[in-house]
Amino acid sequence: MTGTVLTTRRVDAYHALTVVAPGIAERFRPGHFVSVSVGGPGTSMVTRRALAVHDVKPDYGGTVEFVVAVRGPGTAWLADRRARDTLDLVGPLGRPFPLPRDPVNCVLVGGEYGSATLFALADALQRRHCRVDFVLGAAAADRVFGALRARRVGETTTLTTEDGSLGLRGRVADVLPGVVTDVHADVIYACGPMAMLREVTAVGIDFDIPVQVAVEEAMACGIGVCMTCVLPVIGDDGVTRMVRACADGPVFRGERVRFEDVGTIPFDALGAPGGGGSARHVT
Amino acid sequence: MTGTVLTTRRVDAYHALTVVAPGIAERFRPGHFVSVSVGGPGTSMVTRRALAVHDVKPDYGGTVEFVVAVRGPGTAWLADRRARDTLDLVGPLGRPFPLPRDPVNCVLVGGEYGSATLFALADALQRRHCRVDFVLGAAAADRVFGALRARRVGETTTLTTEDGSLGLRGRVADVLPGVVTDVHADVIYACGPMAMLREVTAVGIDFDIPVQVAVEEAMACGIGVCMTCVLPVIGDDGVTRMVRACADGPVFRGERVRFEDVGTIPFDALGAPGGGGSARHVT
Amino acid sequence: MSLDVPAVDMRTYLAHVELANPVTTAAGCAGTGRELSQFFDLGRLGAHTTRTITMAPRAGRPTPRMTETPSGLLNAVGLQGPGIEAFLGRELPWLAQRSIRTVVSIGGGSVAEYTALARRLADAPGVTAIEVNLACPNIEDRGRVFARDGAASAEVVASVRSVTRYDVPVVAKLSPDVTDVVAVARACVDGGADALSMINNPLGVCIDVDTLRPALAAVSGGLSGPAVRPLAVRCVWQVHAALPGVPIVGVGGVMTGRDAFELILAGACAVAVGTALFHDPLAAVRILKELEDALAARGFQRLADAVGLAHRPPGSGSRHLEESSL
Amino acid sequence: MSLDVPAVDMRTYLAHVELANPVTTAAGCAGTGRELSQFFDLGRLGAHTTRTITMAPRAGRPTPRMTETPSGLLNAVGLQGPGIEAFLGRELPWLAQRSIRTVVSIGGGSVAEYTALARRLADAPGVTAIEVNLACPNIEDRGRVFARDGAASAEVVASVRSVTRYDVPVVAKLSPDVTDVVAVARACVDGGADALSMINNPLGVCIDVDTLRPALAAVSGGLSGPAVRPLAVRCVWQVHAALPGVPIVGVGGVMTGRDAFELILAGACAVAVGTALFHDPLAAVRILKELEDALAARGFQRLADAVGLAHRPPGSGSRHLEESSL
Ligand SMILES: Cc1cc2nc3c(=O)[nH]c(=O)nc-3n(C[C@H](O)[C@H](O)[C@H](O)COP(=O)(O)OP(=O)(O)OC[C@H]3O[C@@H](n4cnc5c(N)ncnc54)[C@H](O)[C@@H]3O)c2cc1C
Ligand SMILES: Cc1cc2nc3c(=O)[nH]c(=O)nc-3n(C[C@H](O)[C@H](O)[C@H](O)COP(=O)(O)OP(=O)(O)OC[C@H]3O[C@@H](n4cnc5c(N)ncnc54)[C@H](O)[C@@H]3O)c2cc1C
Ligand SMILES: Cc1cc2nc3c(=O)[nH]c(=O)nc-3n(C[C@H](O)[C@H](O)[C@H](O)COP(=O)(O)O)c2cc1C
Ligand SMILES: Cc1cc2nc3c(=O)[nH]c(=O)nc-3n(C[C@H](O)[C@H](O)[C@H](O)COP(=O)(O)O)c2cc1C
Ligand code: FES
Ligand code: FES
Repeated sequence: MTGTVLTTRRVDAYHALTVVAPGIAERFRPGHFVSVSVGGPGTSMVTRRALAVHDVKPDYGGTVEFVVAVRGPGTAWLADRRARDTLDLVGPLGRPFPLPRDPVNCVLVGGEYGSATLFALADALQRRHCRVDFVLGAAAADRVFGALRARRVGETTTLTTEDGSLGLRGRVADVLPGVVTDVHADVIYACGPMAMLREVTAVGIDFDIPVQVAVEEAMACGIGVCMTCVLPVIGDDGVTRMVRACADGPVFRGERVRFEDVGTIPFDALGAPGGGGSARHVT
Repeated sequence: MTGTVLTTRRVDAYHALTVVAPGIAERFRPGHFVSVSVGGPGTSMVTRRALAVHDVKPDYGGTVEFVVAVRGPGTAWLADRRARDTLDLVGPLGRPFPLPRDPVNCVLVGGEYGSATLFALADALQRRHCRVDFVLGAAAADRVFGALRARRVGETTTLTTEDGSLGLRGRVADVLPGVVTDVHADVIYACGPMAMLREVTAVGIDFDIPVQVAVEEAMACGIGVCMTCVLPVIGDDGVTRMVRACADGPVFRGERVRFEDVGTIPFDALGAPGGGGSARHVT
Repeated sequence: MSLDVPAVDMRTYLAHVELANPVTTAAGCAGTGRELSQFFDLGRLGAHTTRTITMAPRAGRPTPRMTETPSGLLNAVGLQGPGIEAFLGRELPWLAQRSIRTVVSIGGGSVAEYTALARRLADAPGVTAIEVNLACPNIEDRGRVFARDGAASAEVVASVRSVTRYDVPVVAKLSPDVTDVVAVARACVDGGADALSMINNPLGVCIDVDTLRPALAAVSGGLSGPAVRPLAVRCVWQVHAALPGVPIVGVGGVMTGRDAFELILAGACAVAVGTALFHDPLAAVRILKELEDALAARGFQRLADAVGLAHRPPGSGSRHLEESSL
Repeated sequence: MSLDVPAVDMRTYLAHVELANPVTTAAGCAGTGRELSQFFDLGRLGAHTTRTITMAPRAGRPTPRMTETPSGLLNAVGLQGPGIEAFLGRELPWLAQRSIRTVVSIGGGSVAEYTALARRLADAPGVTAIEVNLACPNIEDRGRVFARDGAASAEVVASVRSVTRYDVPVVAKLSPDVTDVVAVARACVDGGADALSMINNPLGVCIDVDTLRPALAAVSGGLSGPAVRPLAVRCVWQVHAALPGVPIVGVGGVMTGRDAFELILAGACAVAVGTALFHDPLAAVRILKELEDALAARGFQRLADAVGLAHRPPGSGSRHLEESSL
């Protein structure tokens, strides 16, 4: 699907792109992502880049907004886009955040550009009369995304930076227990770097409340066919499987994700080398 | 060397780009070419594209103008450039046209965008008080480049198109004998497709006047190191060698180029397989 | 309906099996089929090739499993898959119900394992062909990859052939990382291969210059995408020249109809699309359309007339490929 | 002058020969040296490698000799060159006069021809090393390329070594188009190679879908450029793992200092730049600078400390490369 860039702007360390893409805007649910072709005609980059959808608006039949952090050549190319350029998009992709049926208290935790995905979620939760509180963190002030909007939208917003340049010095997981206690949180939603998701999940486990995490794994296809984006996740049957972040995620129950084992094949995973572990569970 | 695009415009079937490139403008002599990097950052195109220099002007410290015919992905990319874009240029390259010492009568023959290279030459010849007449041809009217300017600059200008849409129906070599006779030509300069150069050279041989041709061969480096752009040319010693169009040319004496054998290794070329021929001439 | 009548007769044959058109998915690049079927009807392709199915479930390699390379992708997935029983229980029936022509790719660590897999497939409905992925380490030969050794490849092929129904072609999938791909191809054909598929990924390594470590957890991986296309076209060219009667599935870096056409002109009668699917979920149908248009634009009425055509310049005999470019 | 003192000690050794830095030109990609010297002082490089010199003058292959491929170049130049006498008469003295470290690449159709070439070079001043281009067809073995056969390669190397001065290293240049590059490397080292250079171009074919003919007159050609870098890094990795003491010149797709760094981390102690020179006449000096900066930025004081570093992750043993990515 081709989308036309409507506007671009710098937001602190990030580049925000608003793209006219009615087909995506229409089917979007919070937590979905989109994959974007990068490099233009004749490029040497053969894989798409995954981007969370930050915002969806009804203008021009439907626009989506992305927030891009420049990491390598693909994101650098995206950051160079200008109004009227076209983008080749596939999406919405992945499984969105599950929403609670009842009006519960939700803490939304975002790290770096991971916060971007939380605002559409906050809207959806508030439409269900959930209470929404934010905890946003990053390495430094210019990398905390969405602080103003969080302040506008959430009941409370707690900010952390590792260098102390904004909010409290430290990491989101340092302040999260206090917030969870204060707001009587029933559920945590989190998006950000894997290390942060691990720590946030640990907090949820401590408080015995569910954590929904949107993970980030290097992806080649985004549609579930290449099997490069896998991580070890424990299934309903107690068996660990290497599941696809793109098609089975990116949202998982935090306590099901074996964060310490990401980047490995746990010995007890289904089909792990040696044929040990849960491989026996299978007929 | 980086040059900034000053202006771009369509000229019939071609795209003209004026680029600020003082370093090239300064050293340019008629017949020189330039090689341009195409595709931009992250491109999959690893070789440069060779372009003749059409015009050189003193503005902004020195500009060069190129005339581009879209053929494949590299020239398509060039045609998409806009003012303020930058181009990565190497040049001037190649050996320029030799200029006569005396004020002689010169017929300048151009095919397709090959005409582009002739106008700077015409200026140089006229500065030496040579008479300049043009014969320009192409497949169709919109592919004849520079007809107006030729009319302004040359004593006479004869145009040919294969479909008869402009000037005389036919090829430049059809009308060239008449022009040579009429203007009492002493020398022919030609630039255009190989088939045209072959025919023009034949006319020169018929009239026993020298022909200087600027050839076009597929080039990977343009600076004489890759050996991909070779064609069989007879040397002063009578030996045929596979010489580089880029570094030994692009300008050659027409009668020295073995046009019928382009795309082959003539059996009597130096070092031809079988070790026959002129290989023996070498000690 | 008449708009659907193709201008060009795109039918092709994998040995005696007719395919409606030459475009298939490449093994391991199209998931279970379900994923792509959200984007288009898989039945429109000549065939769908499964990921390589192994006896036991496999968790594959640790991540990172992929890194981008210039015009390519380096991957080390490690044949992650559910194993043959789950495949027969859940994946093949889904394809069979939809009448999707299915080439089942199989991989094992020994001749016996390949043979056992082929036996399990013998009674399964919906198997159009069996593709023997020879790029698996032979546990009985210190992990040497079967595809690197003509004799070992031939042994696998012969054994698979012997337990497979006569009307199901056995396709041997070859690797380019060999000294003489024609010798391996010939050994496979002599061993009973009805067709050949090439190329599987050449082995590559990338180092991350920031971590100072290999970019992939598995260190080495398979290179795919446009970067390898000239190698694929070369292998197809060489094997078609040596074994002109053997059907070849061309694979490697096909992103457009022109790329598919290149492999066909070199001698492939079918073309598999892999990495392109990662970039464009609709790649296979797009490529089919582009190929048909390219053939029509050049006046071809039948795909079959283009197969291997680049070997026969008008008015001259077929040209031989020299081993060295120098 | 003090600005010229490099932050990083870039010296490297090709066997016992010290080079001021690890960046060289690749054989056949830098002409006679004169062409590039219009753009920069060739003496700034670790060494200049000549095109492959043959006994007799060679006119090379017919045109078209090249075509662009995705992130690559396919070429069939066919060792066009003036022959050894003209090389000794006109090209080598020019380089020697300028004290440009010169690696002379040689190629022949038989062991005897390689040996004769090495003999002619034995008394010539200005030969820093001899690189044996093994990607030449062996006329005594039906045109089979030496590099495809460990024994044939070893024979050439041994014979060249035996007629070459003890202080001139013999470098064997290997092709990736083999089943087991380590076996060929080991044979060459056993035959007396002081160092190895890899990779020469893998063989590829492109078809022009408009003319319906191969894009190159020679049909097949050598693939170079970034597309092949993962193959080059893989070969260097494998051979360095197996023969850690053998100096390796890494070649293949080096366009930037990061690319050179990749080969060095994989085990190369020098890096040759080929196709990049076609795109950027200053590529070799630029890459040298970028490499030095990359090393400095990561706290390296000596290039030598980075050679092969990716094999040794902190706190663990060296990792083995498995033959298959699957
Ligand atoms: C579900 C999801 C949502 C994301 N949302 C955002 C977002 O909103 N904003 C944003 O800036 N970034 C986001 N990312 C990360 C973004 O996809 C990567 O930063 C980007 O792909 C890196 O591309 P590159 O060319 O800059 O880097 P390179 O390192 O050159 O990328 C090379 C290859 O690796 C893949 N890759 C590398 N790192 C990642 C990664 N972290 N995640 C996925 N693929 C990776 C790329 O797709 C590409 O194929 C998201 C990732 C995922 C998985
Ligand atoms: C001395 C010289 C002067 C030229 N001047 C002009 C000019 O003023 N205007 C213009 O439009 N064109 C000119 N050309 C031709 C132009 O260089 C080619 O059309 C262009 O390189 C094709 O690139 P592409 O990407 O469009 O095509 P592709 O076919 O994709 O090119 C692929 C590769 O082949 C090479 N190649 C293919 N055809 C040619 C060719 N005819 N000449 C050189 N290299 C080729 C390219 O450099 C590239 O490496 C000139 C060529 C030469 C040799
Ligand atoms: C991620 C990935 C997984 C693959 N898995 C398999 C596999 O399971 N079996 C197999 O025979 N080939 C496998 N291949 C190889 C492809 O089928 C194909 O031969 C190769 O990638 C070249 O084609 P391409 O360039 O179109 O991808 C895989 C390739 C990729 C990129
Ligand atoms: C046009 C061209 C000519 C080459 N000629 C030779 C040669 O004469 N001898 C040789 O050993 N290698 C030759 N090579 C191979 C290169 O030296 C090098 O090994 C290969 O191209 C990979 O490096 P690159 O990707 O940096 O070009 C040539 C390569 C190219 C592109
Ligand atoms: S990115 Fe391909 S399966 Fe997830
Ligand atoms: S283009 Fe490279 S030598 Fe002429």
